[in-house]
Amino acid sequence: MAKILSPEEAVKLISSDSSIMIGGFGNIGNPKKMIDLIADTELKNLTIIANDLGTPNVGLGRLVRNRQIKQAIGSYFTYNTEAAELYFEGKLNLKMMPQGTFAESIRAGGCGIGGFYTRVGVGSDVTEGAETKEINGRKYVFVEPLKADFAILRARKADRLGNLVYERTARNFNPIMATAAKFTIVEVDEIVEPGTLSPEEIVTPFIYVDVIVPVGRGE
Amino acid sequence: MAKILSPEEAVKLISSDSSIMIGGFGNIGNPKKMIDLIADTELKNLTIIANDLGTPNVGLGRLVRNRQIKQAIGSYFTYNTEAAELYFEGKLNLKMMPQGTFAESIRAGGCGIGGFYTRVGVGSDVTEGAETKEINGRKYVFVEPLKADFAILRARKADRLGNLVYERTARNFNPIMATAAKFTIVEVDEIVEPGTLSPEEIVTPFIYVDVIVPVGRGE
Amino acid sequence: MRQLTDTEIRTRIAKKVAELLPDGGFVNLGVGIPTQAVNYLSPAKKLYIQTENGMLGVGPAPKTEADIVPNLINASRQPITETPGCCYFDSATSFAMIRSGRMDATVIGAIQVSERGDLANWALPGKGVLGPGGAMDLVVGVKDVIVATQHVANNGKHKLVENCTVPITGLEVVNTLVTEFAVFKFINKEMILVEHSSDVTLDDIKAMTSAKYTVANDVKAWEVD
Amino acid sequence: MRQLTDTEIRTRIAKKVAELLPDGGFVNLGVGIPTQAVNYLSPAKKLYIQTENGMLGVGPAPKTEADIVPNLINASRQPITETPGCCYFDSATSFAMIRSGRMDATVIGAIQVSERGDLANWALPGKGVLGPGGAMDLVVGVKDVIVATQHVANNGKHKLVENCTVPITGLEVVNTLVTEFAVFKFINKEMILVEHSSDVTLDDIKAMTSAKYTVANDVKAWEVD
Repeated sequence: MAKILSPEEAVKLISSDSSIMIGGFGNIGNPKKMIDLIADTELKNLTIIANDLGTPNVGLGRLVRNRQIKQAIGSYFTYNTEAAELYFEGKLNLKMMPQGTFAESIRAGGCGIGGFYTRVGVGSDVTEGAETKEINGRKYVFVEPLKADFAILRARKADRLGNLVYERTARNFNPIMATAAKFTIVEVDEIVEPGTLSPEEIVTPFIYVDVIVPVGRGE
Repeated sequence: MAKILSPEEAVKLISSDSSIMIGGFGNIGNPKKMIDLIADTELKNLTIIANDLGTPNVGLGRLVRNRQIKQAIGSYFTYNTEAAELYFEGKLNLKMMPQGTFAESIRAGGCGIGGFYTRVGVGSDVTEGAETKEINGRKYVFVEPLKADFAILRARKADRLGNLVYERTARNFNPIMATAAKFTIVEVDEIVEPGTLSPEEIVTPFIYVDVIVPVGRGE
Repeated sequence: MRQLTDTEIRTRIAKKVAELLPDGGFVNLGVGIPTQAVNYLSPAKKLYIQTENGMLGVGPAPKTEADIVPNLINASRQPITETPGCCYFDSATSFAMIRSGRMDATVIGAIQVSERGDLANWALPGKGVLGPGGAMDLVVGVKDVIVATQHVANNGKHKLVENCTVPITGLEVVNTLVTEFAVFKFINKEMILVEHSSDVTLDDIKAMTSAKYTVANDVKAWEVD
Repeated sequence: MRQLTDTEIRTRIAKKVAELLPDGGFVNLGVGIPTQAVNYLSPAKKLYIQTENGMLGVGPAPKTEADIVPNLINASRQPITETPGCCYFDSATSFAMIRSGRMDATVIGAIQVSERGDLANWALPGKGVLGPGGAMDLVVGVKDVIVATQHVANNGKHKLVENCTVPITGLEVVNTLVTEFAVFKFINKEMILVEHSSDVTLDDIKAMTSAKYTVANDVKAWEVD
């Protein structure tokens, strides 16, 4: 059963030098409040696992500006031009993955799979150095599972147990990241009673959720 | 967009010597009507990919009795004592997999993954001969993706496009099998208009569904 | 040490398992004794039960015909009910959960357990058990693999052995082993006796156990009738 | 062969792409010309549009501020709308769909295309493009990879080349290549000219294409203004 904490209480659980998965795609489905609170702390040396890094000084862009990030692993950082500058100056370590491979490796990390083979990215820079295997006459690359110390996510509603539902394309990376971290913190619009959400529509079962942080719709 | 056919029309699409995934777990979530119709045909040499083989002469047990099955791939055939007898007499080829590995290999087959590594079954008879790999000091076995010519499934409702929702534990293997076959036929209780099912609760998007077969609730 | 009836054995094991299951834990229960354990839970203890055919939040068996819920069974093919906050998922997602490391305990039976914690529970050669079902997945994925088994087989053969001689379910996977007479823990590949029932001596246990084990310094005796 | 404006080039390509997209097809559209193609679809043609951030059944952009739907964008971060029968899924499920082999077409841009169908479209060295997004997944998973690109770069450099010299998105992945002057198909690693616009000759195309290709026996000319 999940604990219900305020954003201020929840941010105290995070420590420097940890790896953190952050849900969201293009500022939709991001845990905005928690990201802002992390930006207000002295937390540093973070490994951020997220599809993108927001835009300059917005969302995860604040953590870029503050130089709180040791490495970012994701699929498309282009919208953050500040991250690009730091990267080309050798001041920010970025690992870029094909988006589907990134998603699948998070899923693998969350479900005890030791790694998988994909044809995506074969022959490209982003799979350089990866182990390869020929399967049915075609070349595949090996991808390792991705895991993290924390997942910080955003959902539409949680019930008091911690079951989650999302809204439209704000679902994106949140459900898979919930499974792949040692400790999962979820910002939600609203908390409801168990039994209120239909058992058929719950997307993230509460076994994956450690802390719920109510922040209000749109915040 | 899926075609709507009667069970009798749908069964004519199946051919001998083909591989068929069949949804269901312990006679819940099985396409009962379609299985019975296949049992009434001369179809033979079938590779059946299903969690279990029903019970003697019931469900997939009818295909066992009729000797229509060349090989069955699944996880737990014990409830069909006839299948056991044929197996021990060398008259039925059974491939037994750990249930989670079976499910994951079907998912892999449906999502273009070339195979994956799991620790499940290491050292046991069911992974004998499998390629192994040491990952972080632990032994894993390689599992190939599973695909099929046909998937024959059962769902609670379809909309006219072919989007599917399931009911309770009748969901089981149906959604993953829908993705892993070249041609997917789904028996449903009911067909509704597109837009009737909530976009958040659709479990199988209609891209995976070729034919819907309305058979009525409980049939 | 008097002869126990089959019911006494099962009840004793079920009670001890109930005691070991963690409050608020996510557990998966195999057929037989494991399911029975739920009947002996202290009222203060809440479990969240997963069934591998695709549900978290399993409720008790329906009390009457009228309480039967359509399309709702557990992995033992028995009708079950819902609890508030339960949810459904497909089989790949269910085993993703089982292998996730988030499940606290699974309780399963055994044909043999070796002194390194190897488990054999799915097939007796020639006995018609065709397929492991979810057992191999559960013993690899779940934090506390609790084996619940009679100490010695009805034919007198030892079940707690040096090496398993029947097909293996998993190697070095057992964390806790509960019999009608003893509780063992497996820590760093070592088998350790941590509890025994008050009606047997340490020598009695030694006599019915072929597996090599050590006795914990603080080994406890639990009172039985 | 007169000089075309940027708008004329884009419109011509978008119209040709619209013509090539299959009726009833499941398609994923990249930023720019691909999205524009939808505006030129014949009214009889129905497409089901997938966006890799987790939706099948994408509707048109909202017409007014009031039509904006909360938490609903496409992969280009533009607001979109719902269609009846649309549905949502997470990113792993979305790319599972993309790699499933069930998607009929994806339309994407190119920096370079090689004569074997290699595509380079994600990074120009030093240009600040940080990450491939979903492009590498789309070109591997989808049945018909339609590249929509200007035939020659604005600086006069050829884009249809023998070998790509900028970072690769995928090797031997392009199925169809549409420019303002030509349509090529890649079949068995061979690049074949199947159509050209009526305002250019075969020699004109040869002059602006470094890639080696063959001309289909039934090569067609399409009427342009």
